[in-house]
Amino acid sequence: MASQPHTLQHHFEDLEQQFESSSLGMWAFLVTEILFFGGLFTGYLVYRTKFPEAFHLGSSLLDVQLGAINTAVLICSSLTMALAVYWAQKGDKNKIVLFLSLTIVLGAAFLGVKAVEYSHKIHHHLLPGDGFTFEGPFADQVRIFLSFYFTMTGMHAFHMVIGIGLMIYLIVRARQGWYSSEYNTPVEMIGLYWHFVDIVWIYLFPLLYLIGRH
Amino acid sequence: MGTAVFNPREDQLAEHTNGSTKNYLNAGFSAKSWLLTIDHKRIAILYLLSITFFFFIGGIFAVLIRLELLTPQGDLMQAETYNKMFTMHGMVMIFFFLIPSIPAVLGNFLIPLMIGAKDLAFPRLNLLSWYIYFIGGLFTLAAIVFGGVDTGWTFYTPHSSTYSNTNVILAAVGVFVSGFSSILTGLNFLVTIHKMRAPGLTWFRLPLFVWAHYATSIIQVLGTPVVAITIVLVGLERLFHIGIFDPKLGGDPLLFQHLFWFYSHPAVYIMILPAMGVISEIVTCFAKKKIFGYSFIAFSSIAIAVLGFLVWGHHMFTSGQSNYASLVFSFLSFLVAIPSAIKVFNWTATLYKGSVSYQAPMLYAIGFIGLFTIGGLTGIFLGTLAVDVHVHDTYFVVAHFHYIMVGGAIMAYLGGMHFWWPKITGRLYPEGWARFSSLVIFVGFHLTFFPQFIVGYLGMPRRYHVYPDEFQILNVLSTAGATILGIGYLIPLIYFLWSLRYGKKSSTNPWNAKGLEWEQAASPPIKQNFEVTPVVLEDAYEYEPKVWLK
Amino acid sequence: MNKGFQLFPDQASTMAGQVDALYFFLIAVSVFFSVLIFFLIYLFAVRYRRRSEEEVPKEIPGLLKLELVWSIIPLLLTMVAFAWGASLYFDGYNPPDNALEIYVVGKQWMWHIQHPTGQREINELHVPMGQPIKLTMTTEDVIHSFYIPAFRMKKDVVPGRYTTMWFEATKPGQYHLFCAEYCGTKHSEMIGKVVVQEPADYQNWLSGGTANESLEVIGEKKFQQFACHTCHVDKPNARGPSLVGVYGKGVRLRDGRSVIVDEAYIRESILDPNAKIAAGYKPVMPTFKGQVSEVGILQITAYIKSLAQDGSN
Amino acid sequence: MARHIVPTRVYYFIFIALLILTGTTVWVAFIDLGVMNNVVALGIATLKAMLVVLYFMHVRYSSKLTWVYLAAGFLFLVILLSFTMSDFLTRHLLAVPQGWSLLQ
Repeated sequence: MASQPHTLQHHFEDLEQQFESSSLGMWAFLVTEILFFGGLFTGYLVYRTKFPEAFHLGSSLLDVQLGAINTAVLICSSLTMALAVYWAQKGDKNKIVLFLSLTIVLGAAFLGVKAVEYSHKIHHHLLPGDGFTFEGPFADQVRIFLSFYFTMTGMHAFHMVIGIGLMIYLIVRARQGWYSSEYNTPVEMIGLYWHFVDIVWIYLFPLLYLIGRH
Repeated sequence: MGTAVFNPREDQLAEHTNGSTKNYLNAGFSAKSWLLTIDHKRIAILYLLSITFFFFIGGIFAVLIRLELLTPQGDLMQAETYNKMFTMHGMVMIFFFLIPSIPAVLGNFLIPLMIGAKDLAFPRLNLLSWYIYFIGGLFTLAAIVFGGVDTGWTFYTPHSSTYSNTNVILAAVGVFVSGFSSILTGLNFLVTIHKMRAPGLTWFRLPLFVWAHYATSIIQVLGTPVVAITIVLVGLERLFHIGIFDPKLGGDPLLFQHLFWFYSHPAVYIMILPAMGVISEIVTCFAKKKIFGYSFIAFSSIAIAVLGFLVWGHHMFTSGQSNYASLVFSFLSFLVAIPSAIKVFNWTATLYKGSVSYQAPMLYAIGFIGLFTIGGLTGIFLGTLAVDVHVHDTYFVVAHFHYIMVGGAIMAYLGGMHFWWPKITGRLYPEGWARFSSLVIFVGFHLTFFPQFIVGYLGMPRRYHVYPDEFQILNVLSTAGATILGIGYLIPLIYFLWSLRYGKKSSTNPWNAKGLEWEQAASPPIKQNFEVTPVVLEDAYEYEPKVWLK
Repeated sequence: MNKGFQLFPDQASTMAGQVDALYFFLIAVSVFFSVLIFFLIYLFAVRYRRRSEEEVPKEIPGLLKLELVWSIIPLLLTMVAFAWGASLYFDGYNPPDNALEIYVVGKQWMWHIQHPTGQREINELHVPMGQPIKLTMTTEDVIHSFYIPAFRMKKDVVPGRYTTMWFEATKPGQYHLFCAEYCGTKHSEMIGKVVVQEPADYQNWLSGGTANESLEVIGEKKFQQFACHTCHVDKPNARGPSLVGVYGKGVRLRDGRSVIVDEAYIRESILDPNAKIAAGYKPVMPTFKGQVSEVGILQITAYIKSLAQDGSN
Repeated sequence: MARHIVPTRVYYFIFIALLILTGTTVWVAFIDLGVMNNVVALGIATLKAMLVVLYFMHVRYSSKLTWVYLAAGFLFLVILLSFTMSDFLTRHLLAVPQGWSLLQ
């Protein structure tokens, strides 16, 4: 360890304490994230209860196929992330880089599909705002549905962009040989973050894409 | 820890305290050594400077508000200006002074010292928190400089989201950003208290100050993100008319109030719980006696933090929310009163058969108990449904929350500053002036805010720029009191600064207090806090030496 | 409005005395606990003041019984306050059936008040003494709050929906009317007065003044003006459902649910006709959002209500 | 450090399960089950989330404290949801509970 002074910070007694602290800190952070998205879920629940038909109508404007593909893409990226953490625990530098790169590619693919979906909506004037038009009943309520759609998926996509940025950092550090079987905390922590982002999508998908399909 | 006689490191400590060796203050003098420090003690000083700045900004707004209300007519300023004044007063005081005050200054400085750690768990994150706070502050200052905001600190929709034509976005960004500072500080404390305690320091040996901060951190971590996303939605509503809060587009304005108060009610406990922690430390020290009902005080902090999340609807009894929801929220609001009562009774009982000395921190603490008791009891009025219908949004509410947040939190903050000033700076403040200022603040406070209970029950609504003539007498009293209060707050500022240069040098433990920060750390502490990691062998506040140590 | 200095506000409604009684109970409890704590602190601080630096007081271990006592007694007292306050609250927000209905529309920064007999007032509300009055309120813009301190009554006025409150005045006189929810620049000037009159004086006031048409007559004109009558006629095969006799009754909707026809449903159907369509009809009605004001909606509602009472058009 | 390293086959197994559950939830969405559609959709989502949390995020092998933090997060989310809904769901009921006259 002496060759890697950056691994144990000055104020910790040992690596065990440092890892446990980081892990607890990450979980506390994920708890705040639960509540952050929780505010949006609360708003969604209120309006879905108030305007069930409009929400069904709004949901039918979304593309289930693209949504389902994206769900699968994100699950794949969670797998590759889990494997990156696994190889970090084993201390295999090349495999860490490989699986992190795969995760980034899958994350970028997800964002690409999302961009396609957004551009369709914007093209059809379905972006809430001054240019919003919806020919059909419940125009206002459908707007509220789409507002939730854009805010929730937008927040989710924003978290993914941050996650990708963090993974690029990890790759740089991994190539410099920072991570070993003794010290791999950052990989594990960012892994937790990425899985959390996946979980948010696991809920967003049925709540936004799959209501009133029958 | 043992008694002073048995402390093997006493000589060493005295050496540090006499300034012959390095401490955290003289460890470096460059701007960089302060602005890029990761030492929790230096970061606490950074916070101290910035919150003092914001306290006086907020104070200037308060003075202008009180001057305007001296007469029933709006003769000092325009209605628009007045509305901006109370908005900025609330926003600056709550988000940039009260919420960071005790946690970010005293908590930051003391928690590692109290638990025998070298630093917080995440020192870099701690520094980042200060920068985030600072950036949030800059946005808020920008909102002030570019013409102010007039939404009230509560940002109620649809006024804030659609109708107001002031700098809502800038102010919202300021609050949003500073919220993350609060979250990260809370997160840092949680992990530190869990993982960084010295050997032997079990949960039930922790000082109550640490328990109180643990409870506070729970609220910061769980509550703040909700208000963050709510403010984002207000911003989106303003920019893109997304309809979520706009009734003209089918939205329900009460949803905003639910989301806002889910955080902003517990936020009151972010301000008062650390204050209670400070009082627990001071009372036990100046009664020279172990605190009465340690575990009840510890658990009541946690109970307040948890129950505090179940009562937000009591801000909405007249809002048009369901009467059934009001019923439930009212019931739960009464439950949260009990843990506060437990604390007050236990502090009082600690004095019984103690050895009570009246140094300035104790006077502030007793002042706190007095003001908090009144503030807490008037909270019962507001939780009572039918009475709240009458007094909601009147000066009764204004008086109530100032008794808690100014009478309570600031009194405790100042008490804590006096108590730990020797530890923070290595200097003693002038005792006579400190006692005098505590008295001035106590008197000025009552004169300012007690009349507001009366004028509130008479029906004077809050946020009124002009008001009916018959309320004038009480408003004049209030303004007179505010003058005294303002002077009371200036006195400590002056003598604290004076003492930095001319104050007597403090010994390691000027109060003969118990606790690692007093017994095992120099005044001011060395950079890494302790020479050796302390080992804790006894409970907190063992003022009576145990037989086996004699 | 008593202009002199006072410590307690006028009591001018049936609710005022009851709220004050509860208020005095709470003051008594508060004074008791404040005095108790202040006295004990004073007593202990003096009696056990530090006499020498060397003295070491004996530790007093925690006492579960004592902790329970000072938890449970305050809890019981607060439960009294809870039950008492809740009971009054439900009384205060539950109008009696015989209440006279008056409509209030808030607007930055004035109160617009409409009596069922057609009188309109700005920032003034005339009411008879001894008669329960129910206010049905909404606003054109932001949230306001209708507050009459002398009646101990307040209710927020929320855009996009109706809220209600009621009171029964007990003392003739003039009382403050305040907007209690911050509503923008001239919030503090959104004030007015409530004039409580003896029933006879109130009748005089009603018959005096400008010749007003009653609310339902104005509403009927609006009904024609917006061409509502072309579809909503009391004939078979009309494009819209007949509105005769529907007010206060249940109606089945297309999707199988049913609603009660009340002010809120009528308002919604005018502004968002497709939200809840009656069974057997098509979504063909256009929205009147932006064309009809909140006041106009209340007038049309009054007309529809009158159709329920007459039973004929 | 003696931390538990989850063998890769567990990850692959969970991965397959997640994909199957995603397929199922899409398939079920197109069958009319009335209110049960919502229950099933959220049930499957929760099952998926649990698999991710327990295995990908190693919570199954983590300390009690991690469980407590996670549980607290969800508990307070439930508080936020349920107390807010307590207003919206009961607003249109009677203004007064039947037989409410405690102190009259």
